[in-house]
Amino acid sequence: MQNILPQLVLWLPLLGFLFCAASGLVIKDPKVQKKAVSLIAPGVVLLAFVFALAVLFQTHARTLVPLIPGTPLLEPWFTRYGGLRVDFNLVLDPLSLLMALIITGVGGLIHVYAAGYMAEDKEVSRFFTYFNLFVFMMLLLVLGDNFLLMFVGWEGVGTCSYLLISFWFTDEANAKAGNKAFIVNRVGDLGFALGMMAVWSVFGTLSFFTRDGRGVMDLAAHARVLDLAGNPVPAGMITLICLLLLVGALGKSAQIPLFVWLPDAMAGPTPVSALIHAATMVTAGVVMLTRCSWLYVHSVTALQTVAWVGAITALLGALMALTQTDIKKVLAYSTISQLGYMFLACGVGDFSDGMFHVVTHAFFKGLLFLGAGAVIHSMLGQQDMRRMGGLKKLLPATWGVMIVATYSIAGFPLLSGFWSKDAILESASRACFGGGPVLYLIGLVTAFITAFYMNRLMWKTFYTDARFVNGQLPELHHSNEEHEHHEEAAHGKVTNAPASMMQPLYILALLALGFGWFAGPYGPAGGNLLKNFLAPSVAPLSLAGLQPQPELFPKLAGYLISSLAALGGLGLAAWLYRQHMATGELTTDAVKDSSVFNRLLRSNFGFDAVYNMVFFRAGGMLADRVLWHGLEEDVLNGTATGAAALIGRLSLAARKMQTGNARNYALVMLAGMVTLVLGLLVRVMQH
Amino acid sequence: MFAQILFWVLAAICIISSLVMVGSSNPVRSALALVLTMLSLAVMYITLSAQFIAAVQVVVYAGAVMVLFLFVIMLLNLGAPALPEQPRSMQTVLAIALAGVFLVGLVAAGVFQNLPAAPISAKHLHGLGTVQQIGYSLYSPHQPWLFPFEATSILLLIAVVGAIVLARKQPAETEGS
Amino acid sequence: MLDNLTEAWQHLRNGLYQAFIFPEYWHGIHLPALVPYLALVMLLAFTLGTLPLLIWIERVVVSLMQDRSGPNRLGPRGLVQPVADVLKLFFKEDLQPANIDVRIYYLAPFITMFVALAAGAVLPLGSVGFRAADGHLFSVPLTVGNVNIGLLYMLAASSVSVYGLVLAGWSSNNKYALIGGLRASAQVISYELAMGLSLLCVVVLAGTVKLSGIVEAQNSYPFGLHFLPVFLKGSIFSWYWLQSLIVPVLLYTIAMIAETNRAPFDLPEAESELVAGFHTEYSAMKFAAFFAGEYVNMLVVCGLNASVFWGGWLPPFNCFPFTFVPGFVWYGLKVMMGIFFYVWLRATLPRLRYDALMNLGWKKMLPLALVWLFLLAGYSTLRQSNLSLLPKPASAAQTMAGR
Amino acid sequence: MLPVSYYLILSALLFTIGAVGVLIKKNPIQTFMCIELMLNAVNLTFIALGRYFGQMNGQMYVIFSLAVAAAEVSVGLGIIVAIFRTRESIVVDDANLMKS
Amino acid sequence: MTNAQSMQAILPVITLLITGMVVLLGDAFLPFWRRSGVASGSLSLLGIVIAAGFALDRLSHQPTHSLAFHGALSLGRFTQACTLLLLLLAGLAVLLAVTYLENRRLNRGEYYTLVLFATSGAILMAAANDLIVLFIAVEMLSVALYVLAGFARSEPRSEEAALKYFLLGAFAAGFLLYGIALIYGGAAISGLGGTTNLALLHLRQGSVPGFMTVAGLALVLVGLGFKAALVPFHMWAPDVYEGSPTSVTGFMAVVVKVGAFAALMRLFIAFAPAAAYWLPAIQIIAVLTMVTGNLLAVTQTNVKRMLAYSSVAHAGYLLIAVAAAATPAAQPLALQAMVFYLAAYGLMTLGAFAVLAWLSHRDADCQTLSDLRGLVRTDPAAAWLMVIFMLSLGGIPPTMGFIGKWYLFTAALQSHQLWLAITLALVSMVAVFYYLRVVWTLCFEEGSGISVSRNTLAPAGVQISLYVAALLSLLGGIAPIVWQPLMLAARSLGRMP
Repeated sequence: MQNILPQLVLWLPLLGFLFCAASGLVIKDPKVQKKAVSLIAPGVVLLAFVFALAVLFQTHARTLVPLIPGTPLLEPWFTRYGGLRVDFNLVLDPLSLLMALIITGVGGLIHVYAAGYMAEDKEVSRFFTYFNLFVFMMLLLVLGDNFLLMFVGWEGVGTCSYLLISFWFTDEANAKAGNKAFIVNRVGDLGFALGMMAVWSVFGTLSFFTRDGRGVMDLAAHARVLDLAGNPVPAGMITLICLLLLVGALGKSAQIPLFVWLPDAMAGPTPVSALIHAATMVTAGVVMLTRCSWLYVHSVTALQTVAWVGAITALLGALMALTQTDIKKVLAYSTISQLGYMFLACGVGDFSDGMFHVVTHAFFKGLLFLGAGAVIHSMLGQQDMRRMGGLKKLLPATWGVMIVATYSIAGFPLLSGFWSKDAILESASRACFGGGPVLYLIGLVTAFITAFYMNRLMWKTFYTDARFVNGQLPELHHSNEEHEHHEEAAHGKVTNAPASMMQPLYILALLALGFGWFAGPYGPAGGNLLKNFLAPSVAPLSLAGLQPQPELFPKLAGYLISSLAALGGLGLAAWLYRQHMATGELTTDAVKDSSVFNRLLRSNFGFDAVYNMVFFRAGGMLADRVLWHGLEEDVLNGTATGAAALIGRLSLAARKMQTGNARNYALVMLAGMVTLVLGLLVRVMQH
Repeated sequence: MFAQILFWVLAAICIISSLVMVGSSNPVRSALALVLTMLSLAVMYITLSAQFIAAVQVVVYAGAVMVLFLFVIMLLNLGAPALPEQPRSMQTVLAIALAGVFLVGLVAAGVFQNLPAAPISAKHLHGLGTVQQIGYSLYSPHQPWLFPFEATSILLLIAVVGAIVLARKQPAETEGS
Repeated sequence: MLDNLTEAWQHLRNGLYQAFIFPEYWHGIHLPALVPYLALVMLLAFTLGTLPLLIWIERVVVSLMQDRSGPNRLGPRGLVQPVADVLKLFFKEDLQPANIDVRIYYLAPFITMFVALAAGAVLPLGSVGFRAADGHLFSVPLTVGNVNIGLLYMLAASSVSVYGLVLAGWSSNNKYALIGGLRASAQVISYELAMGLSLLCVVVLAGTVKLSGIVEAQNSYPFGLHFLPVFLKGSIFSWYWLQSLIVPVLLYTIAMIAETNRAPFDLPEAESELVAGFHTEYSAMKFAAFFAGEYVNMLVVCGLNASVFWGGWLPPFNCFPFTFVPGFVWYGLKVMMGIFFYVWLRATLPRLRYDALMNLGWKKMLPLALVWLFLLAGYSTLRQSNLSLLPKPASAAQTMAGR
Repeated sequence: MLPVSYYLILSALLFTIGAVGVLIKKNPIQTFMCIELMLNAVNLTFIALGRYFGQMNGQMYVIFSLAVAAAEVSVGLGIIVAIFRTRESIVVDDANLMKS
Repeated sequence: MTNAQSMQAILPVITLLITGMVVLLGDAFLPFWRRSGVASGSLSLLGIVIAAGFALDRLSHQPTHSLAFHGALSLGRFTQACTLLLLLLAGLAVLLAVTYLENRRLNRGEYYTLVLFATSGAILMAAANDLIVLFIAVEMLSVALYVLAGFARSEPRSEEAALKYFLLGAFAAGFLLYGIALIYGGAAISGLGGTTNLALLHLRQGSVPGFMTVAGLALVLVGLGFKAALVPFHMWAPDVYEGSPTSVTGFMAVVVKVGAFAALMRLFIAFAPAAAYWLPAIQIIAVLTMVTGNLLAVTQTNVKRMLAYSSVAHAGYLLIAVAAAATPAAQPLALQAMVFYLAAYGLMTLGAFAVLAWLSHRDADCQTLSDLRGLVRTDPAAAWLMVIFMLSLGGIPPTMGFIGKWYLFTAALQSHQLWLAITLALVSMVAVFYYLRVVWTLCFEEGSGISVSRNTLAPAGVQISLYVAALLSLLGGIAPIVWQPLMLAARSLGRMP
């Protein structure tokens, strides 16, 4: 009986998927079909959420429970060769339950939103087919009790992501974006797969937990890691496994250097961006790290790598978000940056706070995307912030939820983001392997920049003077989200999103406001609710004998500093753009346009000069030239990224050997032969 | 004594004629030099109690293979040395250097000196290399050579079919399809 | 004494005919060791000495057959004519065409002649009887090299003989010569297969490739029928032309003519199209060498024919008076019969077309030879197996044990 | 019999000469002759070793090697004739339609 | 085994040979037969199926003693597994050839004869227990392939491919033979003299090999490495693959590889006691091969050439199995990994070439990337099949290539050859790029590729071949259990008689 509820959580979205996929066959009338799909698809996910809640209250989920033990659905896989047995087992522990709740909860809300958002698209059923499949795969990823099931989910969500990014595949940019995501993710997946193979060859099993304590994590949950046969596992092997798995996480969670796909993935419909590329799928890397925390704590090297990758990603992501003009791109880079925070948390061994940030991030980033979606929806597909502004009057409700989310992500005191981010910063400052202060500083700077660019987004979108005369768009820019039979399009009116789209936003806004407090250190029931809840599934650092460094400064001081950073960033942006607005320059950007800098210089604000020098000239240059154009476009962008370019050059050089002349080939053969024969002879002589 | 002199004479002929073969730019002269090498090798085989092989060497190599070579050279009228060799090209220098290293390496390592002791006696040498022995080895059900022998027949069949496929004028081609 | 006589008589009955029986040692000299030298002298004398005679025979016979007078100026019935021919060839001016490959040009005719002569080295010209110190009789084949790969040696030599023709044609820098040379080599290679296979038929029966062994193997009852009278043992009916059921000897004879490029297979020197073929550009001594090579070649292949199919030195019947004619005389007669056959063909048959020649070689003779080889192999196996009611032929084992 | 190593070194020398020839000859027919020389050198090794061991194996290998060489020759020369027909030149260095 | 039993055990080969001869005679004497390749093709296929039946029969009966013909061949379960694999691949190759030859107007019955003979050569390579038999088998395969490479006689490229392949192949054969000679000299067994019988050589456990043996082993490795296209003996591969007719390339790419690796495996397991000497060489060659093959594949724009380099790279992967087999503990896994990967490699490579063959028409081969542009719109079936094969070659789940890499990787780890495993992982990532570029070209590039004016005479052949290959390589990825009998059979090689 205990097993049925969680199973329902898993299988319901699959049912929804099957229904949506088959709806075209069953229901002939396209309108009825659309209506049915829009009802059923969110319905199953919300129902799943209800069941997940029920599981939460029923079991309190304090213990690790491998579900459905010994259902060898995949038994024929690999068994008999190498003695590996992979069961179709699920694991129900706080981690998976938490993730299930987020996936179904936030996912359900986004489904509801999407029903409104996609209402006018022709292929709603295809959309929801993918969407439901995604939810199922994501649940499989978090609920699976072995690497292989996780990998199936991992691949599944990747596929759905690919399908959804290029949902409007007739546009080549979308198709290319989908392909890019696919290719970059394959690199990561290969790392994951290799890590999985390494796990198999080292431990002889792929299960995380088993009832008899013979899963990988069970085995790793000791001061010394033993394999199934009882032999100690060398530390190097654990590091290798962790690093290979990390490659997978880097790809999925868009960390440096595999982050390039995520900004392009924004080509998909906005609900997709909200659900997949903000709230759930991209956090799969963090979930996996947390799931494997038992292994990671045994390898300081791996932890260190994670932490530094996370910190650098956070900073670079934030810097790159500074200069974006596409509203969704800003959010995309912001997501990369926030994921960096989560990695940072995991890297310093504070996995539960990483998960805390996953949760709060799901709320506020989902909200931001949905709000942005509402804006875009209202602007008839316009995504360029330079063409927005003054929307506050026209879209007050949207503005309201967006401001909550912005302040939350910026770390405005007492909002959700504040609590989770602060917890991460504190842990970072106490990193067990040293370097804590630097990590902390990077985190703090990032927080400041985050606050700045988020408020920049708000200002450019909502505050600066209306570019709309009487609600008319001066020019209508067609983009890929244009809905062909949109009646109002002809009039170019900015319209409010329908209520069904706004409802979910309010709920998310509520969570973005209060969840941090609820789960944070000063929450009800003695505080640290989430941390305590997660404790059984997260490895403590002390397992491997690691101890965090002493605190840099008292807790309250920490709160103060990070509050100041957030407020500073917010304030600076507000101040700057208020100036900006006063000048009447509508289409310029303080960050991008240097004429503004000159103007500011001429206005003789001493602070401006410093600010300009320090921040805009240097930071802007760094952000714009080096990071955006240099790093991303030239080096990392496209399939010929970094190493690929190098490989290409090497390849061209090596091709010169292939002259087409058989005599040269024979010469190479002879050279190889002589080397081989003499080399072997020398080797024999040595013995 | 006689055997020694014979060996050195034959070895000298072999080496010189093979060098002529490699050095000559005239294919016909190369071919003749190779025939000479093969014939002197055949004589050497007789001294190594391999009379049958010696005869076969002459029949197959000198009599068939090399004649075929000459035949093709003449058929394609390649006799004239139209191809100036570049004696000092990188390819040549490297080739000779590598081959020299190989040979010196093999000899210096003592590859040819440290042989396992051989169970040699008059009993072993009796009838070695006669036609009867060859026949016995090839066809005896107690020797492993029956199968390779049959396999060579297939190999030769492949070669015959292949040569015909490659060299025969195709009716389809002449039709100009 | 009586024993010796009896033994000698038995020896005769066993078919090893000896006109003279020598002691094994004569003043300390091991006489059998001298036999090869004797053979060498005889061979050279016979081949080189009869060359002018052969030329004369050819002319006379052809003229007789064609009902014309033939040579009749020098000597009685033109008998001195060959001498004059030879003198002419010796003293003629040695012309050297332009743009030839000089070394190869000069080498080619001598390759032909040398190889042809060398091939004769393994032919058993006869058999010499010796009495050992302990009184038992044994015979030594009269051959330069009584090697145990005799037949293979012949094949090897004949395959090498192609070089003379090919190189002559190529080095002359003349397209007629080149085509003649190529034709010659193609022809020789093609017919070598049928020739080899027909010889293998005999090897299957004799169980040895040693030429003297093959001759000795023919000294048995026809088809192993032991009940036949003794005079038939080793007689004309037990020779392999009949025992191999006639076909191989026909094949061999045709192939041998083609191998030596004689009419009607003298395509390489077809005057109407190729002037004189590969030796178009040759004159004087070098031409003489070709000429001599051709005749020596004919002698050698006829010698092989006689040894393998016609009983070698064996008399046609194992009885008086045949047995009292020395073996090498019989052998010489058989060879001369072959030469006569050559001339006969030349006088009567027209030249084949080239494709007909190739057709004959590849599509008719080769398959027939193969089939016959299989047939004889089966027949031989049948006779050796215990299931057979037929008497056993001389198998390899018996031959070896007998020696 | 002389020491077997004499024969082995002689054959190694011939093999090497053949290998060098393969690398430096431009005419594929000559290249091919060099390959034949290599095979002949190996045959000498086989026979010398077989004689040294006093067993037939060495000679059996040579028989097979001969058959293989004959097969290779017929096909190889067929290829050379065919390529001559299509392009009227057989220089190895000219055969480089396909590269890098 | 007595000779009679031995004959029974090689019935698959005998069947192939007889079929080949029948096809040859039919083509020569029956005019109706000559008109299309269907008769020859289907007869060849029939022969292959019968041969496979015999092989299956052998596989299901555990033979007590596997040495046949007094040690000339080893016909154990490993051999039968390789035989079955080769027959499967040859069958697919025959199927695709029927269509391709028809399209290209190359139809001649000798093609099938040569394919059948070459296949039997490859089978004998896998079966050879005596090095001289191995040599003959290699030559049976090679000589047939030289001819097949030049089968399109009117095309200079085809002829050039044949010439290059032939000259270099004969050169390599010289090394192989010399190596055999040296092994023969170095391996004197007391009372017997020299031998090249692997089973006899295997008995000499623990003894230090002499210089001569080691030099011979190196030379044999050169000879076989040429066939398997290992670096630096790989340089013929791209040119020959590009120039040969596509159906030949497909056949050559897979069948030679199977034969060569089976032989390499058998050879080095026989010499496993001396692994200390040769293992580093194998490791270095493996790394070189993996790196070079992948590196050079990256910038190719000709798909056939790219696949040639890819096959070089895969040879490097497969060499990992040979290296792993040196460790006794990892030997069964290595053997199983090799056979499985060979199957995976064979199916996907043959499939990729089959797609190219399918798209080739009378005047031109389909071979450059631009020929494939936007194929997903003009010919979705071919495009999607190509996608499957590319993904499989890239080792992306859920395909057979992924599972195969899995096995190789774990084999390398089990034999504690971490560097090989890491190299495998790294180069696999590089490989993904160029395979996916093909996918990209197929699906996303604008413009029209090769004009598919398909001759509809015999498209069924290549289609069956393609679908079978795709199905099997997907099935192998989802449920590797279907290959279990083969893998279990392969594991038996370690237990030499």
